Amino acid sequence: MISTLNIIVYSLFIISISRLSSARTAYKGNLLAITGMGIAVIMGLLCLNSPKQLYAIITLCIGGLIGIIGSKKTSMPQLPQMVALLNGFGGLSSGLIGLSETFNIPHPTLWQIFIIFAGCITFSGSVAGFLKLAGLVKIRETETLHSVSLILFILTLIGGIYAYNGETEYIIGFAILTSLLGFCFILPIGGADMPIIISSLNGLSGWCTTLVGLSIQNSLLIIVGTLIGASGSILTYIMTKAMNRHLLKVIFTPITPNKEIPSAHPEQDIHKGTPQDAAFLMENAHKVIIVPGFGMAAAGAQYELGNLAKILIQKYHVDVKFGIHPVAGRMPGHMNVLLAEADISPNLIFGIDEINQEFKTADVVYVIGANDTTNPLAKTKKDSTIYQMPILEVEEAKRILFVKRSLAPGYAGEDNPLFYNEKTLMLLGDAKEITKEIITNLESNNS
Amino acid sequence: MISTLNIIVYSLFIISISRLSSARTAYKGNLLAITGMGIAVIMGLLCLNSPKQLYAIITLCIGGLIGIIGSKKTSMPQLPQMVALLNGFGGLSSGLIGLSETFNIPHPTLWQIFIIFAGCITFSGSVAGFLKLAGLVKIRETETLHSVSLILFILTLIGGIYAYNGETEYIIGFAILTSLLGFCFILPIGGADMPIIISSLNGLSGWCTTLVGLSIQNSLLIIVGTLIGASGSILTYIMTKAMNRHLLKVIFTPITPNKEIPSAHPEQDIHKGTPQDAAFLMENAHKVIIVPGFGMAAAGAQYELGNLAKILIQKYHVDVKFGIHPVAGRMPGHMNVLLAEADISPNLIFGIDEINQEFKTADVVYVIGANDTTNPLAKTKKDSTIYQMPILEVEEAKRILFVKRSLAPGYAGEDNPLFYNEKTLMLLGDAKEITKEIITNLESNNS
Amino acid sequence: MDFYIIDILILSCFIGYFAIWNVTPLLHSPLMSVTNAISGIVILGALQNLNQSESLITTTLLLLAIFFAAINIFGGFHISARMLHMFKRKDKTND
Amino acid sequence: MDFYIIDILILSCFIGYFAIWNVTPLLHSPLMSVTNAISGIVILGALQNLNQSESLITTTLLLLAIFFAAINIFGGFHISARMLHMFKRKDKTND
Ligand SMILES: NC(=O)c1ccc[n+]([C@@H]2O[C@H](COP(=O)([O-])OP(=O)(O)OC[C@H]3O[C@@H](n4cnc5c(N)ncnc54)[C@H](OP(=O)(O)O)[C@@H]3O)[C@@H](O)[C@H]2O)c1
Ligand SMILES: NC(=O)c1ccc[n+]([C@@H]2O[C@H](COP(=O)([O-])OP(=O)(O)OC[C@H]3O[C@@H](n4cnc5c(N)ncnc54)[C@H](OP(=O)(O)O)[C@@H]3O)[C@@H](O)[C@H]2O)c1
Repeated sequence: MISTLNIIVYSLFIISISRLSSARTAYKGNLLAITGMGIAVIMGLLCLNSPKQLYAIITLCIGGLIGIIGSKKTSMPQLPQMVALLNGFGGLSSGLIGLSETFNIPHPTLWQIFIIFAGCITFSGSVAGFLKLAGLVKIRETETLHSVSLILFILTLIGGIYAYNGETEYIIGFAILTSLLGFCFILPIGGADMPIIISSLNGLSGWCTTLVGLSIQNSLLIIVGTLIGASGSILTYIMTKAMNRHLLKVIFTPITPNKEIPSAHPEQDIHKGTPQDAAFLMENAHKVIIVPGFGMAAAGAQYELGNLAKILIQKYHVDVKFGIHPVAGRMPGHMNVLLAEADISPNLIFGIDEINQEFKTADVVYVIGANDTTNPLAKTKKDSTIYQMPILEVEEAKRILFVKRSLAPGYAGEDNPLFYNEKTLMLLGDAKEITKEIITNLESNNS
Repeated sequence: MISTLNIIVYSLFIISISRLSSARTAYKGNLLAITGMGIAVIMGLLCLNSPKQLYAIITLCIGGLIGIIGSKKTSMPQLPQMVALLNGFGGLSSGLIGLSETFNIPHPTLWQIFIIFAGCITFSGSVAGFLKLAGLVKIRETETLHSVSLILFILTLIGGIYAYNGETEYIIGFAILTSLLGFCFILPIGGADMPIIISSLNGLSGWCTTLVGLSIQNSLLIIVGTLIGASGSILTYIMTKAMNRHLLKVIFTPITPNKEIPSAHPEQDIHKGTPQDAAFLMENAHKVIIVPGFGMAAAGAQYELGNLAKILIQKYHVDVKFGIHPVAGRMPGHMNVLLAEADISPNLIFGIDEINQEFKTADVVYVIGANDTTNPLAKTKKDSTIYQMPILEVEEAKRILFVKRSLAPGYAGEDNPLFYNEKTLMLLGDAKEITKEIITNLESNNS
Repeated sequence: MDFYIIDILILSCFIGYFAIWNVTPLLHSPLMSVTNAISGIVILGALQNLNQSESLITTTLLLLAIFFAAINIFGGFHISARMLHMFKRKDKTND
Repeated sequence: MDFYIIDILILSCFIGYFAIWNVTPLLHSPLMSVTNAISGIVILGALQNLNQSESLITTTLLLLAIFFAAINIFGGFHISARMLHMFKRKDKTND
């Protein structure tokens, strides 16, 4: 009976993930996964005996409520940190299970040590990721943190050996050490590398589940955990490919952002433009490509962008396309979610390979809050963290409109030569405001 | 050790199948599968003790030699029957294993009964498929065969119960009955439905392997068998979709070909053409779509077709495309293999959905040895076996050139109204000869 | 029996591999949050162990585990649903 | 243990499902002949049983099984290789 339910549950999960192959089927796919989880949780609760059942239900409800409230309060630009945090909770849960298991028996098994290790790393690593993504910490002393990580690593190893020998205190100490290690380990990693870290931690939380499954001999957990572990690992691979980074490089050569570089160029070197100029260029263009980046998300300008596209298409019959870099935004696929939020048709949205063939024929490129993903230094500057990352080749277009608040560099901390390009018009200001003004201009003109 | 090898073997198989996702990686994929099989067979041989090992190796070599010779002698148009036959041997092998197992023990297990059943059905069904595909039998008395099948089915059921009780004679009787059943069952099935039958039998041979695996508790066989079983079943589903047929309908309402129909139309009703006419139409066209069918394969005209395309493209700058129906030919994907044989670029080849949007703008359609896959009756004639099968809409083109030897119907035994269409020019004759003559005409003209 | 578990591990890896390559890059964010929510299935481990738990400390730890897993599950599915709802809507208006 | 086998069965079905939908329709013929050849893995069952076989009749039956499986394997892989070779060549001349 339980075995049949197990099969149903993991089948539902597998089907739900494969439903993500198209936007049309994805929503129902999520419902399938929820159904699966519902079956599993009810199954689990029914096997409990009376008082504990009640406790579990109450805990579950409180946790669930917090989860839902947290999710409701999350705006789409905040998505990445929310996903990181939730991921951390999943890891924490595994870690706690592993920890609790060691209390029942004189000697912990190797599985349990592994669970505690992986769970705590996932937890604290995700929390560190959360803090960085939410912009709550800025790290400058990466060197120091690196040394601390190294010391912690050695301590954790020793702690692990002691913990394996059984004393409860050592096990708790080991858990704490591991958590610190995960935290210090992830904290110095460059912000630009966060998509890679987040997807690895996503995978790791799956592997935690696998380990718990192995430890309690539950094939459902093994299957689902491995599935997620594998999927997270592959997503990591896709991301490292998209950014042309190696996972080991990401971890061991974190970036120290040089916020000073831009001062080398005085502001006079750039051509400043006004929303009027932008509106003029756009309405007379045949083809406009919009390149949104994280700044667009931060400004919450997606609705304005949708309106801009609509008015250009409907009033001025311009051919409008959106070019999305795989790592635009702060997590894989982030920009697509934001554009979906603003009801922008998926037919207008193109990935890097397709859109790079279109820039040549574009009259205007509207780069809004994007920076690293357009930075030509990725092709030339060998010591840059974005070196050899494929970029959106906006330089090929006739004119480039750059919307950002200052000449500050992007996430990767790299100056962008495009700012000083002949073709570029800088529209300094908030992405949302500027786009609004452009729309006002476009609306008032009678063409 | 053996367990690790098992994992390597099935992983290689899975990877090899996923390599079939593109023509570029497929050849190496096959090599991976061969490697996997090599490891498995050597592993199996090494576990044998001395004299038996020798017997096994000798048998293996003889069998292998026959297999390779058989494959070498098979021309590409004969592919379907060869695949059917090989498939049958796979089933026979499972059946023999099941049979041999029952000799060691007083009572056969249910698995063994199933293996014998599935193995024998696969074997004799595939042999029947082979005979039909090779054109070695023509069945008219489908009604009689149906009744025989029914009787055999009841006898097999009873035989199965007796066999389960253990007497060796009954088991052998059961095997023979099952084989007869499979044979009589598949034989009356309409030729046009063969792709569906062949892929189901392909799947069934996989399930046989699974059953053997279950019976001898070997997870490698279980995994590989299920993989093939599932893949064959899905391929069957794809085929039934492509022909708009239901599997049950295929099995229970076989077709009695009415070869008499065409006589209703006298030959005068058609417009006969010559290769000169065809060459003239083609060289003056902007766009020619070539629609090859089984007759092209039977005539071995693929090389001529390749030359035709080449001369039209290079000398006359015609836009040449090939339109391939999913069931064109005699097995799934058959026509693609034949075109590949003639070195025709995959960029020129289009599936049904794509090519159906092109016919409107085509000046000439060259239908060569295809018939059912172009038959508009599929849209209108409710009692036809091809009713609601998606067809290539050649009717939409400006002119249709039809190459076949007579006005006889195709595999499905259905008259084709296109023969009598105003736009159609019938080129009666062998596909290869006619194409050759067209080429001669095209070559001699100086444009 | 251990062999079978290894088989299950390997097969699950392949499924993860195939399933993920099938996912359109358009939906990589929802993918992460769905898999994230699904990994909350670890809650079953906590529930299973809770039954055998006898001391206060293990019960507390397991209830905490349930608590965090619940946040993960409900939060994860809710936020996925929010995202996918937008894609669904978007899809409707254009087809 | 039986439970694990059922899991393995189900997981293999999913893999079959994913793997096959990945295959381009262009290669459906090679797909059939490759899977056909792979199903010859059943030869392992014959080899495994051959070791325990004591009577002449079972040995003969098993050798026959090996014989037919061998035809299937060698024939199947050979003909697949022939087909795929053509596709490889075709691919080269055009890229
Ligand atoms: N996609 C992922 O998975 C992911 C995850 C984590 C990190 N990353 C990294 O993030 C970067 C993404 O590149 P990107 O091009 O999208 O972004 P980016 O390089 O971080 O640039 C964003 C730009 O937007 C501007 N900006 C910020 N707020 C703004 C506002 N309110 N109005 C107007 N402009 C604003 C900023 O310049 P000002 O300060 O001058 O305004 C900044 O230069 C890459 O380095 C990537 O590796 C990606
Ligand atoms: N693809 C598969 O998996 C598969 C497998 C089994 C069956 N089928 C069935 O086969 C049919 C395939 O349709 P199709 O349009 O490809 O073929 P078709 O309908 O069988 O028609 C082939 C035509 O080719 C002509 N022909 C035969 N030999 C010829 C030669 N040497 N020179 C010139 N013409 C010749 C025949 O007419 P004449 O006799 O007048 O020359 C015949 O009408 C469908 O009904 C399909 O369901 C398909």
